[in-house]
Amino acid sequence: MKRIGPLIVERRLAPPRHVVFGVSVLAVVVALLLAALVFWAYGVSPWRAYAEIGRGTLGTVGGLSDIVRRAIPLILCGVGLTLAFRAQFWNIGAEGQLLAGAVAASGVALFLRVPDVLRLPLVFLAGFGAGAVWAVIPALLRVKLQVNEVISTLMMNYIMAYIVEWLVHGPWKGPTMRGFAYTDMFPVAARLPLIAGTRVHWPTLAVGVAAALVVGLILSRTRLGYEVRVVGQSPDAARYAGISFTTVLALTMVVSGGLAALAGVGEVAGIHWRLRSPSHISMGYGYTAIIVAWLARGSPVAAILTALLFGLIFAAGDLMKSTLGLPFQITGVFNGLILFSLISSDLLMYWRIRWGKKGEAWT
Amino acid sequence: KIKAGFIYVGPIGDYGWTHAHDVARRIVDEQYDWLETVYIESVPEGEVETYIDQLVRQGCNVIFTTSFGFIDGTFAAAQRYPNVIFAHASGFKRAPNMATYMADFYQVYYLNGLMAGALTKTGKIGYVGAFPIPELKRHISAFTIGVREVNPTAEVHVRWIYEWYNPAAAKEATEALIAEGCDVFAFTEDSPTVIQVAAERGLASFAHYSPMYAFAPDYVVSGQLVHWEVIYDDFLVKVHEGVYTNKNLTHVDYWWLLAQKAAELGAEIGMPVNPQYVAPLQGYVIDHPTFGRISVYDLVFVRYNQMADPGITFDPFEGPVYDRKGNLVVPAGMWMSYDHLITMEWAADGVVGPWPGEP
Amino acid sequence: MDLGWLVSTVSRALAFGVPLLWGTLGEIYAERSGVVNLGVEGMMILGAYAGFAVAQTVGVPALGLLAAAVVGAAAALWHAFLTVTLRANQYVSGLALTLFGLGLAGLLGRGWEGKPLRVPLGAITVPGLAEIPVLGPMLFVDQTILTYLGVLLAVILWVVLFRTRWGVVIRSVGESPATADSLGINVTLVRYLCVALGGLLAGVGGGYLSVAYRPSWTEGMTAGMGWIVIALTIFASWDPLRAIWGAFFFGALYHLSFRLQAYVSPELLKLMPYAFAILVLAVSGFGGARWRRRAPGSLGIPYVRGER
Amino acid sequence: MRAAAGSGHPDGPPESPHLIRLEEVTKSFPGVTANDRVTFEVRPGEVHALLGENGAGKTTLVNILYGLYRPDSGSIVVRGRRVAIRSPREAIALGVGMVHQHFKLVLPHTVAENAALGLPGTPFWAPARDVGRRLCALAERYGLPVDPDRRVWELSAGEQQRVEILKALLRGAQVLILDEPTSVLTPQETGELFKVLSRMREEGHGVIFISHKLTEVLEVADRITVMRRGRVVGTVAAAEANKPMLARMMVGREVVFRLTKAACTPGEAALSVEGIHVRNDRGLPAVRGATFHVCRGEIFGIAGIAGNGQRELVEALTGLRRIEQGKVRILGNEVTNRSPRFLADIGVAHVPEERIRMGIVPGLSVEENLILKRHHRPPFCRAGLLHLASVRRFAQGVIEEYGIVTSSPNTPAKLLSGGNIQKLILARELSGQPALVLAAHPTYGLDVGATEQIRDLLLRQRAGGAAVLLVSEDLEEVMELADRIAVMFRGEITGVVAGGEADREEIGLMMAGEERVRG
Ligand SMILES: Nc1ncnc2c1ncn2[C@@H]1O[C@H](COP(=O)(O)OP(=O)(O)OP(=O)(O)O)[C@@H](O)[C@H]1O
Ligand SMILES: Nc1ncnc2c1ncn2[C@@H]1O[C@H](COP(=O)(O)OP(=O)(O)OP(=O)(O)O)[C@@H](O)[C@H]1O
Ligand SMILES: [Mg+2]
Ligand SMILES: [Mg+2]
Repeated sequence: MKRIGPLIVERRLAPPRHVVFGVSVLAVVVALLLAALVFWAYGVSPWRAYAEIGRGTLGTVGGLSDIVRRAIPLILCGVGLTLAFRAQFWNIGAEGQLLAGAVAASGVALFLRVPDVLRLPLVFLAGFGAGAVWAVIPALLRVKLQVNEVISTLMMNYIMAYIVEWLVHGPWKGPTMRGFAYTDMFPVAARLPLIAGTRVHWPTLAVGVAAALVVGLILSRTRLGYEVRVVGQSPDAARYAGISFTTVLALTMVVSGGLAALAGVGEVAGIHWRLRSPSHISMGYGYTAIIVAWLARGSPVAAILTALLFGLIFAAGDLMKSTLGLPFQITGVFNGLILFSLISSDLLMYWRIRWGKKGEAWT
Repeated sequence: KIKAGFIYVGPIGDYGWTHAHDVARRIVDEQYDWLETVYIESVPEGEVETYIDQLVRQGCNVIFTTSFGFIDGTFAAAQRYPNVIFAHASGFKRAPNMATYMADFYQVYYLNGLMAGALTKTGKIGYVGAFPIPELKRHISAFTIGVREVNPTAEVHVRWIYEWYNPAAAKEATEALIAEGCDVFAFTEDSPTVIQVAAERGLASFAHYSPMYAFAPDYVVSGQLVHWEVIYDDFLVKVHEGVYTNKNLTHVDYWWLLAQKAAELGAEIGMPVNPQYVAPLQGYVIDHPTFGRISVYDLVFVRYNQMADPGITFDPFEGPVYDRKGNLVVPAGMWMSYDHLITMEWAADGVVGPWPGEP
Repeated sequence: MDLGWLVSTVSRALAFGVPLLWGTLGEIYAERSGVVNLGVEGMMILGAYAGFAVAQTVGVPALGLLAAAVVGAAAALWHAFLTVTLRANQYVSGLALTLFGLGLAGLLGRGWEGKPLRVPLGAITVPGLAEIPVLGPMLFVDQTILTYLGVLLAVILWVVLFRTRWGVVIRSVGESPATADSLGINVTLVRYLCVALGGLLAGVGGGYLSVAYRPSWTEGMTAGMGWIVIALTIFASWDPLRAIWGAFFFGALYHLSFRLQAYVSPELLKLMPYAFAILVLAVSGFGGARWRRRAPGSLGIPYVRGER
Repeated sequence: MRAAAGSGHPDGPPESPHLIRLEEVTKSFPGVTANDRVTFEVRPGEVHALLGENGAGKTTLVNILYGLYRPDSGSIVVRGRRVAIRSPREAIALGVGMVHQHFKLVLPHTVAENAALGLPGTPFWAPARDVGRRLCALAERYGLPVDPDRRVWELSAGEQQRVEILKALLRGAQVLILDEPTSVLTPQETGELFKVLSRMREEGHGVIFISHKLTEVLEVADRITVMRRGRVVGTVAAAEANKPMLARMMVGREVVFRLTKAACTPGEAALSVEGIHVRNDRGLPAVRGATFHVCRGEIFGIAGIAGNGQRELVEALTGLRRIEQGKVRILGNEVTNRSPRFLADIGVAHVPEERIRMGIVPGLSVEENLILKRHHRPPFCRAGLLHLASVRRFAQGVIEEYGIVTSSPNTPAKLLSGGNIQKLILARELSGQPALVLAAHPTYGLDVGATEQIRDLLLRQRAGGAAVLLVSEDLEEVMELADRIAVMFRGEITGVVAGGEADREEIGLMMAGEERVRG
């Protein structure tokens, strides 16, 4: 507790939801002010910059749909990560799990001979399964061999990226692609329907939103969610209570990895209609989702909001380099500023400022 | 009045592919006052449609997309915007309002190969390639055919870095080739790394794509330079004059080479061969089946003229050509068809190293 | 297989391992004090940019490296401010630093693109030692001074960490900041210094790339090395001496991925270092060496005095 | 009052009778005022005990003295000079040393490294070697043997505490604060500690001694200050105090020291252990062929110095540790190496030794903690879904029944005081009518009121027909509660004696491995 003039600043134990939201919005505003300086330094009026960005993102159907389209993989990965982070499992591997999903989806879409009606469901199923398998490996390595999951998941991102690279350069290279490293296009039956006039593949979006709600329920209302929280908070208490580490972490990662993989399914079946180089399938969605999940503070439903925020940030970045003609690196600086601002605001939420009453303590 | 938008895959400062397109854009922009140009750099391949949308919104009526990976997005956008004219570099999908264009260097690589064959002491020439795709395979085979023409036992050792742009990988690939005994270098990759690394060891090399003479004035022998501006100039003037419309581009496919001046020999504009290497090349004299005793220096220019002449009288892939497995791929006296050239997968005799997708 | 193979592989491993070694040594110190910094990539690229810009302007490569060190340390101090003072999440702050660093360096470096460095930091030949057959060409030619300084530094940092008063303080702060605090150690200061040292060394590692390894500036020239550094830190189990072997081993693997391209699929070779890192950690999980190989006790956890 | 106890001592500066004095110190945490205008002083050559219930504010007070917390108001006077103690460094410089309630040691480091940390005047190079030497010399002087090269995590709690005291002495502490130092010690170790304290008193040091054990306080202290809910209730000279009086001051009501214990009517054997062998964390044999049985309606006490295999024994019996050899039967089931969940499900309750680390999930709410171990069974969980209403209903009932002090069932468990955390664990473990209760150090660190309540709870279990296995280092507690007492030494049961006829001295000798009895 500290007294500054008539004001008293004191710590609080858990910030209420509206404070978290309010402080986060404040942080974004501060970041926008800082970014305004950068725009100004590059000879673009900040007013014009924000007006253009506002118009181009929120002001048009095309802009809005772009935000949503970018948010879809972020929602799916982010929701999965909130679950893993609740179990204190630092899954940095959403990117690799996403790619695993893309690979399995492409395999089913291109090579499996099944009736057309079954193709899309199988694409989703295979994608989920592949991501789950890819994500369970680090969970088992951690439980059985004490391998740090930050490293194993990070390394497995690279491994999966090279597997994709190998597939598109080697066995899966499309005969119709004149030797370039792309698979052939998916058959029409394996492509996701889009909201007309946009590139929003709505089935994936629906799955993402549903996943957020379901994972939210799992965490608060189910035995698995309870066990996840126990494991995350106190591994020793979990052991004491007879909760199986192996089972809980494995299930957590099946869901976390599977959801990330569905993001990959959405990208290949909804946007590209083929498997291509990893850096083109995902624009770092798996990494961005770490920040999405962290900002959501462990709440899968809040992850929908933070994912949309990052969809907006991505879209704003596009406009900076196209409409405003700024060098594209500005987007990195801009994103960095917003992030820095958001994370520095974290501490602020734990302090409360109020008027002091007479005779209250001084320091 | 034409507003042309350019969509680049890399940063304009990459000193390779995108840089060259941007130089060309600026040249044509300055040339004509009816022309206004805008560009967007570093566009991820899967995101091209979003950026096309934005360019169209800004009022662009001609849009160039300059990477093969933009193929699907550009084609889709061409359907959605039938009134906008599109041109896609290095692709093969065309539409009434979508043309394709490409400036290619395989002829220049062949000329580089002639010089490389003359300069190698160890008989091993190193080649760092970005990706094993037909474009690079064509370059390497043409280069190797040139090498073998003047030095029938020399080998071209190939390493792939699987990236258009990764200086560290390019450096280690070059070092690996040096360790294997290569002493002359060529490459297809978007940085001057190979030249720098070779120069550190005092080894000769050939530049690729951009003027790179400055990186190693004592060691860059020659190279290839691109002039996208001749294609952009031709295309935009024809659009301006109404020759090209959004209805008649289905068969418009530029495949421009030395003869159209889309490619140039040299590491610096206007300098086909580094003067420091003129003497050694003139000193390397061979018995040529067609030209008899001739110095490599002279041979280079004889061949250059044959290919740069509007009525082209020579092609590097003039039959008989055998691949490295001994199959006859071009019968005697024949030239390769355009389709064969752009889908080429085999490796010419003399190529050593991994060759994914080799038939 | 002849000796030439071995010579060139070791020689390249040393040259390519240098930025990894410097970066890893820095990250080891940061993590030993309890702070994870995933911003290594960002600090390295800023170092690479600053190194080139200054070396090009002044014409003295050593000054370029100095600038790289300063800029790397400055970036790290920012991370320290966020994570130690403001107690922000260390993983997220590090990711943000990487994002920001890549963007800022790219932005500032636009004008330097495509120009060779006027005076690069040259390779040296160690007099005398270079004459030794096999070992001479393997270890003592074609390396810059930073190779040897890096190894020397690793030894010094090991001694400091395990044989001096400072080392006791740093390790204690990383293991149990509450204990260190209760004995009058300024936990905040120690963490700031260690994180700053981490950034300083990562900056030099980046500077090496643009001033010595490939003397020119190109955007994104660190190409993921920062992430390998993170892996190496764990790989070396937070031990500066083991970082030497780790960095050069990764260097060798990277070089070999080009040497062996003719025999093994290149994608397979390129994923080797990553698979290897996991494998080594997994194998060490079998042994009973858990106490020795485990992470500093308070790694990733901000310290608040009196927190329950 | 023995007001003159210290002032006559030659070392004490004549102008100020106290070494250190806190005046009107107030400190608040969110929701509580931990110290409310507290005035407290220590004179040279005195042991000043600080008594109070759990959460009374004792630790907070000494933390302020040690610079870990800053008081909201009030002042500190050291040897007549007003000072601000902003950090432990400043406290150390003023001659304050502290042994914390929860030890502040770097577990993976050696004893010498721990002692060297932050110690002024250590050499830059190889500080551990030099400090190790000084440590040995000091250890000799005070009779506190330690091995400077051992790693701290390998040491027993008593040994760790020795290291803590030596650390403080090495820093030249004039005032030594000991926050509940004896709760982890065996009677012998406590005796040794008291010798050290007398030694310090003779040398003119001041000691602040916090404890819940009234007998010890009366034995060692010169003056006693009692706190309740953040305020000082009073300061008395030890010579004029007695147990009931102190207890009344602490709790604010009369405390009964005689528990009503019905006669033992043992039923069939609920737990029988046959020659089990268990290894410790380091892979060394920790339990070697223990054999015993516990009957329903009986409290079976296990006494022994910490580190003689009690912890491993309990862990083995609850499925947390592998049994290498031997057999365990519970309620007629062969349960050797069955999972913790299986054992919990058949009615084995476990009050773990490490209550914060293992007994609760600190970040989860009180109600969520109350269903731990039963969260997977009806009525709390049906078909994988938690039934929140029954959880709430259950929690409210139990909180009331066991008198757990918490602002709401939603409060995170970590915010409870130590005594309430222990009550929470007991409530959870005992509310399911277990057939077998394994209780390890159930009253460790608890104040008299809470201790009384928890002992009573255990006796009620016994009366209800449960078998109770009580592991405790507090010999008094074991003697008071247990019907039969087994002594463990080096992993073996060295003897079993009946509770009524047990002789303190004899058990003490058995704990030290001097004597064996077969009962
Ligand atoms: N926080 C932790 N991090 C890593 N490993 C842990 C952690 N806590 C416990 N472990 C270890 O993980 C292993 C498995 O844990 P647990 O006993 O929960 O698994 P289990 O479900 O019994 O496994 P299984 O049924 O496959 O035998 C044990 O060796 C345990 O010591
Ligand atoms: N860091 C903290 N944050 C919030 N509350 C605290 C903190 N430290 C202590 N408290 C609260 O202050 C009060 C006094 O706690 P303190 O630890 O001083 O009690 P104590 O007398 O030492 O009790 P015990 O005998 O259990 O050790 C308690 O209500 C406790 O919950
Ligand atoms: Mg307490
Ligand atoms: Mg206390």
